[in-house]
Amino acid sequence: MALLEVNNLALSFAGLHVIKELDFSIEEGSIASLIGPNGAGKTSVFNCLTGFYKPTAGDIVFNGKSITRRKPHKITRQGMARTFQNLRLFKSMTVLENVMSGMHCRSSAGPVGAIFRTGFQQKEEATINEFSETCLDFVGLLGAKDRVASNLAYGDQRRVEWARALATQPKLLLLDEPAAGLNHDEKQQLIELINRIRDQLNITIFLIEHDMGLVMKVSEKITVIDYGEKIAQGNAEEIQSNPKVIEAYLGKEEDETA
Amino acid sequence: MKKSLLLSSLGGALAGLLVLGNVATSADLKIGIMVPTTGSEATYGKDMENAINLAAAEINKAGGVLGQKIVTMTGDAACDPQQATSAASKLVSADVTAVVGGYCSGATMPTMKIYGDAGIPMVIPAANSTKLIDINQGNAFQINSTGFDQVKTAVSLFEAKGINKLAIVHQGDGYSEDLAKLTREKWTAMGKEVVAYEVVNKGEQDQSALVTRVKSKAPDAVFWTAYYADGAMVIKQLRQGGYRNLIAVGDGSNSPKLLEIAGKAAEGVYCFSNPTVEYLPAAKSFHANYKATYKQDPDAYAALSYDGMKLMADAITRAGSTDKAAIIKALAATKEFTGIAGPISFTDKNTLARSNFVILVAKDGKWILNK
Amino acid sequence: MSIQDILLQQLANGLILGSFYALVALGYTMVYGIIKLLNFAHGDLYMLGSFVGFIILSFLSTYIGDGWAGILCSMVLSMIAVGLLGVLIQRIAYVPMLSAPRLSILITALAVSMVLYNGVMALTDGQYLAFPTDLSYEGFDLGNVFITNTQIILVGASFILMIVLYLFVHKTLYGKAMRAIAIDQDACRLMGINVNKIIALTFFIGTSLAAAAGIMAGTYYGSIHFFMGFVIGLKAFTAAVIGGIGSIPGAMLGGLLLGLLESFGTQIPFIGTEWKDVFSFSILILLLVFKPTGILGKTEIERM
Amino acid sequence: MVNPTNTPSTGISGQDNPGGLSGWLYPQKNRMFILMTLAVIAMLIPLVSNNYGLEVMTNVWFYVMLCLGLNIVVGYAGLLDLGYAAFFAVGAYTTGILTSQFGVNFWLTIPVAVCVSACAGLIIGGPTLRLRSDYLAIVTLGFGEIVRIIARNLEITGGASGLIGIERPTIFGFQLNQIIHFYYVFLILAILACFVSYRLQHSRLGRAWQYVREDEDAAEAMGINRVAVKLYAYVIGAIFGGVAGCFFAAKMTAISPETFMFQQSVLILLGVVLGGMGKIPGVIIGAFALVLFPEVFRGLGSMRMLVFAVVMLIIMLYRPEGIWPAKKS
Repeated sequence: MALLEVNNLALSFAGLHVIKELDFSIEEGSIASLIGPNGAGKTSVFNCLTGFYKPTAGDIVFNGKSITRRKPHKITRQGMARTFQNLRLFKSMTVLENVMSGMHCRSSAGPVGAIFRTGFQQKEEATINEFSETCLDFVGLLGAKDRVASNLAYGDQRRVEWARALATQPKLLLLDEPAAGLNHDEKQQLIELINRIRDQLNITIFLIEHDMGLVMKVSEKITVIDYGEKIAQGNAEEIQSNPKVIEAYLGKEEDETA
Repeated sequence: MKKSLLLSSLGGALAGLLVLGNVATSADLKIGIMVPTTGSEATYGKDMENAINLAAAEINKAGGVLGQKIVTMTGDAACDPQQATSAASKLVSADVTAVVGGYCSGATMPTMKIYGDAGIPMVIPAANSTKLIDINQGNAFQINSTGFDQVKTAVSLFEAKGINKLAIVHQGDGYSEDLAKLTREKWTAMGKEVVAYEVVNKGEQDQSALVTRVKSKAPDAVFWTAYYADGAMVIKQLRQGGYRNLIAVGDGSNSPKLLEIAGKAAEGVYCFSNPTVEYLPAAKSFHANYKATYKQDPDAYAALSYDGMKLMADAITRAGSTDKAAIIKALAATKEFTGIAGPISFTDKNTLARSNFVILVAKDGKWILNK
Repeated sequence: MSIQDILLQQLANGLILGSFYALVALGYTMVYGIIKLLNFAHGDLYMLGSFVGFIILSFLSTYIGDGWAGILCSMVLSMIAVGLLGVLIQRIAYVPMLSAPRLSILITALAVSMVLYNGVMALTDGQYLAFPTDLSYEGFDLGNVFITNTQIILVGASFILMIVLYLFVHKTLYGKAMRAIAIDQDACRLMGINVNKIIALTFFIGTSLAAAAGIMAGTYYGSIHFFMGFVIGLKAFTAAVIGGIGSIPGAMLGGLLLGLLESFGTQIPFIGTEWKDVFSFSILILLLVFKPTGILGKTEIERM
Repeated sequence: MVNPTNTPSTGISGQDNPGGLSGWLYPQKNRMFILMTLAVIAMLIPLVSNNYGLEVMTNVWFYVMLCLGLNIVVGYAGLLDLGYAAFFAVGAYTTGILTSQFGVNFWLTIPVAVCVSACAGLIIGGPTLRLRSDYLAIVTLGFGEIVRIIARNLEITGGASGLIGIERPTIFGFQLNQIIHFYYVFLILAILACFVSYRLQHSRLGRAWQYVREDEDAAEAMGINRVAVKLYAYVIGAIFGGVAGCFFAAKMTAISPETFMFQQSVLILLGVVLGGMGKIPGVIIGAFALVLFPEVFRGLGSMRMLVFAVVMLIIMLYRPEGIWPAKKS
């Protein structure tokens, strides 16, 4: 059974159709990608999946349950985590505190617990700490846990965002252009990390990416959209030889030179 | 190093604070003045302070009280209950023998408890909400006629003018609401009609809604129970809106400013007033002295404030000591003390036995005594 | 007075109140539209407008009298002076804050408002000042309904100002630049538009409209004081929201609508004058909750 | 005072250990020492102070509580609340009405006031917390005015004159009626407020406030229900204000709508901003400045608020984090 199923998804605002009748699905345990030229609507798809945009029509089924029109925090709680295209760390907080945010939806102590420091609350705090450190360790940043997030190098900040997403204990991890701004070595580490997350943590991965080399290397299934419409789907080889895809990308280049 | 700096600066701040409360520790007779010297009512407050200080200076010139010189100390009530309590505590802490003051009723109320608990005799020259009577612990004496007296004066004017339908407008503060309520009670008890009972917000410029409402009820008279500043705007807009019948204002509106702001709209407006200096034959020399000392004319509560200080000095002399309880007793026993604003005696509730309200009327941009 | 009379009278009252609201609301909406800043100090600039007008008129009245000519002169001068002050405030207080968190900008705007408000309070000792003009009450007496010439002139003047503004924004290059900046500042910069200059111009126009309203209010109501800007600032903001914040016709419409709404609202028997502000604030809150985009505002991407 | 503005930023080259004053202030051991010293000084003040000093200091503790309450909303959750005096009013009037008109024991009115102010927080917060922050500021301002006008217009609240003759509370048969009694009551309240603020700040909820304040979208993507988290801030802040209001009513014995004007809300906000939003010691310093400044510089008269306003503007422009040094560079 597919972990995520998107049927007839459509999104429009102010009369502009950003996504049109999009269908695709992601198998549990796979690494899938969504590609398309600039402005094709990829991030909008992510925003619909994670509840940031309210789709105009269509249905999103995640882990057997419809999550269409659910609020973002509920979707996260159901096991879908995301990273952002432009880093969205809590800049003035420490790396560890950043990662702890992911544990919020897996814990429950309220104000009363906080004021009286009940046994339950203390135990929960310890768990939050411990698991967050585990996540940081997984991405190799445990040593930097007490540093302020904005003081880290760009590549490290990206990894903090990953650790934060992992701390939500997701089933599906959505990565919005994870390789943007990374150098060659960092990209290699990224590929390795993506594979480790899938293999060791058994988390399904869905990513948007511009770096075709990386996409082709990691993805098992690729969906291509242009102007909000699906134009192709398949594995790396199929996509690379698909005339529609080539046209879409070349067309884009024309636009750029124009 | 830094630690000691931090602590010492904290300590310094505290020490400064504590010293503040301990100014003036001579053998003089210390009298507290509690008036608003900051805030929106500061002009009145400073005027009262001036008048009280003038009285004190005159008393000192004549040899003081029981051989002691009077030293005054002002606490700023700012017309705000919180600041007033702190001002009252300041005066009590400075160990004043008595207090003259109280302008805003709302700010005076919470201080009554502080003075009452300390047993300090108090003469209130201006604040006159009837609620002050209920919480008086017996140590405070109001020498401004209370709302009850003003209502009596107002009603007598309305009756004389053959008014039947009355509209009352107040400003949503303790003083003007109190006066408005008392007037309504009295007027309806007389079997007459209050056709409109309205509130305006302080400082609000547009009163068209009020004007239309009042006009639609076609009252024979409109009674504005609040202060001059907003009163002027209300009068102006009532006239602009085509209201032609009688308008009367309470003592809070007794100010030349009202006439200045309202312009010709104010012609013929009646005003109930406590006796102000220009209408008091006995106050001629006071007026001259005040003007000579402070280079300005005394305002509405100057005469009463001056009387307040004089009365207090008189009571202390009669008590023969600076014992607070004795002074209170002497104050209560005051019989026809001749102040420049009229004779003072007290009822058993420590309010003025005889009303001293007068009626003024605006003519050619000036208030004149209504005959 | 019959019901019809009351309604007619309140229509007239509502129009004049509404045109003051509209003039002040325009400044809110223009500034908000262009840099997304809620200028808390805007109501105080209205207040300042009338004080500057007061000073100029007191000075001018010995030369050209305190009639309409004097009022017009002082209005123009005060609009320029206060408009420049608006630009100065923007330069000193708002420009350094543009990249700061929203909370900081809001508090800064509040602080500016407090400085102006308390500054005038300190200067005037908290006193009400009589505006140095005393216009006649002549006008039309339609039975029980009374409309003065002053009212007609003031409503006319504010409509003229609004029409001029509308034409400026829609027909001139500067106006086009303003609208473009509201949509995308960076793109405008790339297109060679002097963004800072246009923002300053927006502040100037918005502020001078508030100043114009301030002088008109001084003329009409006859007295001015340091806190006259607080309530009208709030009401004008409400008006801007009713119309759809960021929309210029919206602010005009919202202003008039709120003026009329208040005027009629206060005549409802059980809502006395004492509940008037509760009435308008409730409208504001309900509106913000249920239709934050207002009547003419653009809808944004619907977020969950 | 020690001036921390000159302390250079020490965050260069990835070093996060702040030096200077903030470096000294933050280690646990030093902090405990300061706290204990300050608490002892506060306890001993009545031995050396006269009533006026006590009155002023009581006012300081009172504002510490109010400012800490507002700090939860503004400092922790990053929501601008311009109507905080409304919650304070709700508490004061609840106690005022229940004791003076229904003869309820003062101590019983506190839980009622907690419930009522929490409800008020829910009522205004619930529907409006989704709004943009600037809209929220205006809504809270409007709410503050509505509460004050209602208090002014109703019979049960005593109208414009307010309520008088509110009973002073007794505890084990001992009546609190001297300023020294109230000094200790308010000192204890202030200490409690600090304690609760501290515990909340360093908890799951406290972190959630900070996440939402820094980046709402990212916080939501991390599974944080931003509306619920903000609502918590709102309601807890309201309770602080409400409880402070109860004791205020008991101390003053008379309350009137004038105390709960917009200026009051601004004053409390000023205290929060002055010392440093979100920092407990900063807010305490802010409250001190708020109360002591006007007492010490009474000569300034009507310039007082102007000076406050200018200081607030300067702080926002040049040191938005407030007087108290930041913990992290």
